[in-house]
Amino acid sequence: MSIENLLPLLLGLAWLVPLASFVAILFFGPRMGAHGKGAATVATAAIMTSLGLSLAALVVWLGSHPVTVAAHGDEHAAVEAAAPDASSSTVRFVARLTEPAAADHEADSHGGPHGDAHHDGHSTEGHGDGHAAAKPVAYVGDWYTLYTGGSLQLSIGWYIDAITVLMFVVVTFIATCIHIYAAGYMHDELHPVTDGEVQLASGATFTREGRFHRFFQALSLFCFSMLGIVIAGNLAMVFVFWELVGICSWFLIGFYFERHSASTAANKAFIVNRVGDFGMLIGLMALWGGLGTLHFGDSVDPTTGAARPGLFELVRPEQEHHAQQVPAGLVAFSAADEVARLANAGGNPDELRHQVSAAVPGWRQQGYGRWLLFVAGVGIFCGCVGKSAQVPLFVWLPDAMEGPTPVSALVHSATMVAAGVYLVGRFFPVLTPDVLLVIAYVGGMTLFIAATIAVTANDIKRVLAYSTVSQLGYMMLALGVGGWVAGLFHLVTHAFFKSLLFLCSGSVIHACHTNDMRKMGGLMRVMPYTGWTMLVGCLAIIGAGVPFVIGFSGYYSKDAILAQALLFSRLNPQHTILYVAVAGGAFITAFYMFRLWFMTFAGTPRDQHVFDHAHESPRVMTTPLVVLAVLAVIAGWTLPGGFGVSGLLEQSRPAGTAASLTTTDLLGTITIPAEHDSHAGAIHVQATLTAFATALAGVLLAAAMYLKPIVSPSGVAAAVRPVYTFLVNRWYVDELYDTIFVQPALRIARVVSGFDRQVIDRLINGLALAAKRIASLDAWFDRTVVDGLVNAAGQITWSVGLELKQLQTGRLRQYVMFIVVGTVAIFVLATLLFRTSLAG
Amino acid sequence: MAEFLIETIGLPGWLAWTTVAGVSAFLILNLIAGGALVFIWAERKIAARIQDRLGPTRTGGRFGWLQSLADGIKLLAKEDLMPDGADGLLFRIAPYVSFCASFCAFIALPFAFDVVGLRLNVGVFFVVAVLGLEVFGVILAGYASASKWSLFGAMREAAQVVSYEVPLGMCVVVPVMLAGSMDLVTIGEKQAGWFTNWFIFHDPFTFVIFWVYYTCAVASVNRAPFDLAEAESELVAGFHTEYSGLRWSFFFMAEYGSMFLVSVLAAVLFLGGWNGPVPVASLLGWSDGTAVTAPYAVRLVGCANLMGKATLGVLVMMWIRWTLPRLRIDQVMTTCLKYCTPIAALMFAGVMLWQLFLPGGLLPGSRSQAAAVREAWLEGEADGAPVPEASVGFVPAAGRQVVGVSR
Amino acid sequence: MTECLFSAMLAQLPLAAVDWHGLFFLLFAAIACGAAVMVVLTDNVVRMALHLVLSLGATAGLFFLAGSEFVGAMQLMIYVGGTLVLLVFGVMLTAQTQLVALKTPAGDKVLAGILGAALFAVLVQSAVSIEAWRRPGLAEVAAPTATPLGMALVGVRVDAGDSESDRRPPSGYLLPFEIVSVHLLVVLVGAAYLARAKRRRTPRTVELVASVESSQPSRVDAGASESASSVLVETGR
Amino acid sequence: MSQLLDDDQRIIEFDVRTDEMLVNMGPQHPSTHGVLRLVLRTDGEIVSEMEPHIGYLHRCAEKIGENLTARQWIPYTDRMDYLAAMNMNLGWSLAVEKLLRYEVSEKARHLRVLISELNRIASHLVGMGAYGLDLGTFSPFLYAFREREKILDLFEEACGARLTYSYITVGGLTADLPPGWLERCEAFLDQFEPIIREYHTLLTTNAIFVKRTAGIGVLSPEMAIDYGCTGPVLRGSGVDIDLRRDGESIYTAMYDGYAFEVAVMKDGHYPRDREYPAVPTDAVLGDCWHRFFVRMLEVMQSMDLIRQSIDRYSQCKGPLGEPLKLAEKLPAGDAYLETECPKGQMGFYLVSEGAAIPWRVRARSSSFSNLAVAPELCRGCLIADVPAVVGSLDIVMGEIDR
Amino acid sequence: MMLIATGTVSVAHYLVVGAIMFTAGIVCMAVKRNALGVLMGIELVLNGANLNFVAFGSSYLAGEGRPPLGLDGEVMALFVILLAAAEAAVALAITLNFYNNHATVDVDRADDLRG
Repeated sequence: MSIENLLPLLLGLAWLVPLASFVAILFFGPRMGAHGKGAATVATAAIMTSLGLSLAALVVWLGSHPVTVAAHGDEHAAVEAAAPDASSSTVRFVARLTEPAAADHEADSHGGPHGDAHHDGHSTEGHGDGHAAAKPVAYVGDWYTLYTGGSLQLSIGWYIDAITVLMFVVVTFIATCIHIYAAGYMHDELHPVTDGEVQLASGATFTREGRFHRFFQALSLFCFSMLGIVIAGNLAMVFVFWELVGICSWFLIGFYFERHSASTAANKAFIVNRVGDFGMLIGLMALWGGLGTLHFGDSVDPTTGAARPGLFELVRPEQEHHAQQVPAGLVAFSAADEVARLANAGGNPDELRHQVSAAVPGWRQQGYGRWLLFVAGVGIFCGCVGKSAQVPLFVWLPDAMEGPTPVSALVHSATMVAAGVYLVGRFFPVLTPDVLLVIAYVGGMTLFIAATIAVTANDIKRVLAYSTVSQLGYMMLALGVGGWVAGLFHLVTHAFFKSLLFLCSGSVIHACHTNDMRKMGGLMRVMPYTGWTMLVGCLAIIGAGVPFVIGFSGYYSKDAILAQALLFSRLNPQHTILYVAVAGGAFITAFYMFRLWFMTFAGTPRDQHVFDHAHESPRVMTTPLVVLAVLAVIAGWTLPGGFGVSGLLEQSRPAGTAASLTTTDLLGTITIPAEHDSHAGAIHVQATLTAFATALAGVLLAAAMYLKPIVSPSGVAAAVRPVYTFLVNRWYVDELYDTIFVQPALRIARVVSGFDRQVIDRLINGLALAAKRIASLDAWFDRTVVDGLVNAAGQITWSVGLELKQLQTGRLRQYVMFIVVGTVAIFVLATLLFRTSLAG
Repeated sequence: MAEFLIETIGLPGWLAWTTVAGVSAFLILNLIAGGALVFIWAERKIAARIQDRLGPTRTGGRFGWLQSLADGIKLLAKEDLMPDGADGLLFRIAPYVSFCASFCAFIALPFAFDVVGLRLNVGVFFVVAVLGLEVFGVILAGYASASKWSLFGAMREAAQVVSYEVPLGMCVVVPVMLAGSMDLVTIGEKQAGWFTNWFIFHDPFTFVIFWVYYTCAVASVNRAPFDLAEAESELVAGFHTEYSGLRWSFFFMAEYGSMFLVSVLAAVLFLGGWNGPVPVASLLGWSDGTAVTAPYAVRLVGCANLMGKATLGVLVMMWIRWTLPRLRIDQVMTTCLKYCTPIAALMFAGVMLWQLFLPGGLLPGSRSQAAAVREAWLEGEADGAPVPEASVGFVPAAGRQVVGVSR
Repeated sequence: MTECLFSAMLAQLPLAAVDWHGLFFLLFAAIACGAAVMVVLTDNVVRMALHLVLSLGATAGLFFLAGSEFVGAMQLMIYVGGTLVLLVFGVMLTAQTQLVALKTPAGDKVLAGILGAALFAVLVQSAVSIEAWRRPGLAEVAAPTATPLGMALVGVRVDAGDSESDRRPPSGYLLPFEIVSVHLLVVLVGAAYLARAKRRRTPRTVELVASVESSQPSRVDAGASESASSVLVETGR
Repeated sequence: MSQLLDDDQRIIEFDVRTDEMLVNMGPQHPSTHGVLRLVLRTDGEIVSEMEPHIGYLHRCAEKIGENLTARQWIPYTDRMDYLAAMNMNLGWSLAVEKLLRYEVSEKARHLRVLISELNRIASHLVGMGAYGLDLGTFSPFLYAFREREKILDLFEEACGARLTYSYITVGGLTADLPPGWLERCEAFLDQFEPIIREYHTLLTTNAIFVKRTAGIGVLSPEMAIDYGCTGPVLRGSGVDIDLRRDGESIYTAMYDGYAFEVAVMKDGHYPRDREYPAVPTDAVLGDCWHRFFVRMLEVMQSMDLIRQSIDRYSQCKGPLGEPLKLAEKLPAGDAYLETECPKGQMGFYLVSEGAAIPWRVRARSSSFSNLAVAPELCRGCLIADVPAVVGSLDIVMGEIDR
Repeated sequence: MMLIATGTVSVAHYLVVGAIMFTAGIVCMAVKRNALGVLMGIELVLNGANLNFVAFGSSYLAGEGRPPLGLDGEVMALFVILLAAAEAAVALAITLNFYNNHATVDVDRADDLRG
């Protein structure tokens, strides 16, 4: 089987297996072993199967598209890796559907001859920039078309490139670890649970049935949804699974839904996400209205069988060497007035079409459609803001810690928040420099705000939550400044070390039965595995490493971001603030992460009671920790052969983004630097050194405050009391929202309800009274006149019925004869009436 | 053959065709009658050997090889009794209905790749359908005999045969699905080559389903351990209790004819038909048209192959009959409805999935695929005169990715 | 030489002009119609069933002649092999002597005959009134329809033209097919349920059952005593 | 209304109603073991009532016995259970000897054990083979008859007859064994023993056989005792009675010094059940399978007894002893003795007024009582179960009708 | 006989045969008192109709051009056969139920619900 068939099969199965597990647990969950214990086995087996299939897909991918040259380190090599036409091993394969001759039945295979057949068909023609013309390898196709109406085609399809495969592996791997971990963590749910945090009105303790299987059911659905986003071949499918992820998060965050805090947090996450999704819907509509397709890649028209270009092709057409331009559809859409003018001028539709297409380049020059593309990009990004918890919609994420810790780990590392970043990465070709700038600023703000809040938080999970928000800001910023590989690279490495950190914190909470770091300390002695692995996680997240030699995974990804941001700020001096945010964020990150670690594991126990009860977690929980720790170390490495995550990512770099681009647009002149330029020696060295210095400074500060109390934390807090209060209260964002949105809404509601009660209700009561009066009048009329009539009618009907029932003899054979008589009569009548022929 | 008569001897068309029809009918009729004689003799000898006896030894010199013929003559000479109170017309007509059904089914059976009475496009279906008519004669006989034992036998037969047609049909559909045609000749041709091409060895599911088919076939021709309709220890002789002489022998011939029929069907559908385990003919370079005499030799060998396989099937039925006790009627129905039918259904699904997943991969969306099939079909039709065996596999055949048209 | 002469003589025979298709059509049509009429004329239910089999079997032959092999085989398998066996089964289950041949009043027969004749006249008139229908067929041997039929059932129409409107319904007969399948299933379940009747035991048999129930409680039909007079007749039928 | 219907306890559900039929199974029917007529009232395939009609083989044997001397009546006992004529002879002879208070020689005693147990094997072989026939398998029948023929050969050598032996007689046996007979008998036993395993393969453990017999015609011990069932039918229901061990002393004295274990299931186990096939899970104690299996066990048991008796008989020196005179005068009085025959307990009763000819002769037939329970067993079963049940009772019409 | 001589069967021939069967079926339904006889009449009616479908769908019988119904005719015939099987099963069940309750299959006695 060739790769273009094999990959969809493998990944499709990997995607569907969790669904099967979900369905199985849904229907048979309570019957799976005692108290549904088998559900964990089923779900874990499913996700492990997915992992296996994803790994197989990775192997298949690498078999056809080996990562031969390092993306890091050697910039020339990186350039070559990014330019497929220079490296013959990279096959440039675009689904053959683009060929007009796709009507014949061969086209159904969604394959046909291997991509080698028309290898280099465009790039060897010698146009200016070979890099910009490079188009990444992607396999696209549809499994099933749900609906076709007009130009809209909603289908279940796939868009598989290197990052898809990579994300599959990452998601399924982390999900596997978390499944295994959760099987141990959730064992309380196997028995009836007494939830002390729920206050019953009677004052009694609340006891409920265990929901073990339900947890794994939701987890399976979550994995299915996330994988659905990753494999999705069009925006509509993305949106569907986007919402599925949302609902799953609602299930999981609200897992302890009896707790007021949990249900509120779940609702909050859900509602905040809806705000973002509204923006996404706008973006979706803009794209569909203008372009008539939501497919990423090229697809086949369901009715004519002709090829139709996908979004990427429309925005970065191949004949324009993948340079970004506003698609004709959007131009014509926004130039509706002009089109109307042409239409009024007369001419048949064909001519009109011709005229319009001739006029489009001119309109494009006039700037038509630019705003629309901007709106579409920002709209899509709005969805990502919600899902990836960016400013201003980041408030849900810390509250989402109400869910069980494995959920936090999953939500924060591999699935939900990753979805936003992934979508921005996926959608990158369509985003204009303006949008990218917006993204970069939003990311920068997020990174800084979240990091500062994390400094003052005392809840171990909250610290991690804000750190997640902050790291997501990093990724967004990286993408915004053109660091496509850097951002997604950080997404992958972050997935590993953040899930590790969360699982570690879960282990700590499991041991201490509290989230409060102020009660911990010195746990290293009793929880060596957790402690060491968490240390690894902390080192990874701050990007520790020996500069220019080797480092934890975060070292590589963070360096890349830093370098890109630095380059960006060099080229766009007016946006230097972004680089400052990144560098400052790195410092704060190092500080609060080590604050966390020191408070938890180092020093002496602060609460002897907690310490005495602490114990190392069971093997089923520590094993994933160790595995993840190893990956947190090595995920960023590039092997001597050139193999590495970043190299793999480089393969699917969007077409036309390999070169720097300077545009003057809505938000002024922006230069989006080419990513490989950031590997240039000067930039690279400066970035690395900055990263190292900031991280070291942060760690030292943390050590000074919490390991060896040279500087008293409380002293510092007292010194900058207003700032400290501001941070402790999380920049008053929740309060701000409360004031701006919630309270006004409540006030309006109160007014409206008052109006309802005072005016409308009275009006209705009065009406009812009047109606009652009229009714009594009417009743009299009814009883005498109407009833009399009805009774008379009934009497007549009754007596007629008595006569007519003689006809119903109950004799089957008579009825048959009646039918025959009727049939013949109809024939005869028809003949008589219409006089045509006896046949009618 | 008709062409030969027309062109070489110069007979007018209608006479040539009539001659061919006559010859075919004669051959098939004699095949059944002769086969019945041979099989009855074989059954006696086999039963005897199984039971430490010798069986017939004298008639015809040695081995009693003329015993069945002698019995036949005896039956011819016997008085045809009809019970008082029997429904005369139905009583007389019943054996012929049974026999005709069995006989008619032979029309569509291929004995080698072109030795077939009537090559029907829906051959498999026709054979199974006509075979199902045999039960009608049995029911009539049971009813018309005015005997309670006969009635019991007939009722049992009706219930049993109607039930077993379900799993039997399901089993039969599997080779149809694999070959992409209901034409028995096409099905046979698809299994040409080494014995690994036989459908029984196609995949594990077909291997299982062959045995389900065989079980159901044994049941649908009323052989032990499913011979409820004539269970001699319970119903005296079941539906033919009141029959004697020639009429009884017609039932007998119908029974042996059906036995042979289902065995031939098993051979064609699962065991490679006329193709030997080793493709000797093609190894020797005897494929059609290379040598003048080769086709005839190939046909002869094919016939011998098929007969051998079918005979083996019949012999196994005899072996079973003389070894096992009889099931009870409810157990027979249980076997059919609770075991054979679900297993057949599962295996059917299994074969289908095997076909779907192993050679091709997940099938892409169906809409354009349907269009492609249509195009291909129309294209093929435009090529020339319609070909009888043209067929479309609804499931991709091995090695093909998409639904294709096979010819 | 003699052969040629012989064949020349044969060619002179009127038989040479025989159209076999027409002959077989006549044969099958005669059997079908004759047997159908016999169904009406016979009083005995079992014989009616026999005639019906003949009629339906001949109809299958007509289907074959019309080039619809698949439908013909289907007719044989389902109609003759399945439905009619079921019918005969029903006949046997209800085969009491007095029920086998119920007499119909002569008046009914006459009335039905008249009505039937009227209906027949109407039908035949409409059958022959359209000129196009009377035009003899081209009698070209058409391609077998089994495969197109199968394709039609899964949504591929090879017989229709290319235009979009000719391809309606776009999904072929898949949906009707599924509906029919579900319908069949429901019908069979319903029929099985319907045939399992509930009966009231009479007090007398309660005692009888009580004495029996100790050994075989479920199999005994004690309700039979109601019609004991009719069923305990020694003749059985 | 529906509520009413639901509450009415008198409403039952049943399948499609068909007409009830009265069906005669026999007297000319392949599987009624002779001239037995079973009148079945059937509802479809279900037998709602079954009634055996007997008397087609009545020969006034008892009345004839009142006109013959005791020894003269011996040939008539042959024709009662003609499949186990030796045991019939023995029963009558012992009854007369009980009246006469006569004791046979030691050698005759062992020879009687040898001969009667050999005939028990022959009888059970027929029962087993015919049972297979009842269930529709033909071959075991011939396998059984093949072995039975060898036993008949031995009998023929000893007494000249193959079916109606009149060998055991009042006061001993008509003749001593011919030379070399014992060796041939032992040779037979040696070659017969492995063949029993074949029977187990063909029938006892055959899945279809088990399906047809296990759980069918379950006869509870209470019912068996109530109906007076005896022999393997009784032991198949788990009642531990065997007259060879529990009978009257004149009969048990014959088996003095013989070691044997009654073939009956005790505590869920048959004696020495490791040597035999396991009891299938579907089988219920008292069903057809158990009755059949008890017979198979008794074949083994008889072989053991024969081996023991051959030892003892060959150790006995001296003459066999002459039987009593043909017209020996009987003392006044009466005697009744039951012996354990293959089919069950066969009892003979005679009253004498002092003449050589008994005044009254009566026989108590085991098959008669065993058949009497058949209607109970067949009620509600299927038609196909009727031969299975009746066959498992292993009746002989000659004994019932006498 | 004319057919034999001229040798071409037309749609109308089939229609006439169908009409005969149809009429026979109707008359059968009208005159049979046995419920199973009525059932047989229904089968005849369905078959007569089926013949029409097949005749209109047959390309063999059609003159120039496509047959009026084309494949649809055969598909319809198939569905009719299938539904006839279902109908027979239900009708038989009803008949047996009727027989259980009334000990007869005489449709003239099935008039419990008469007016």
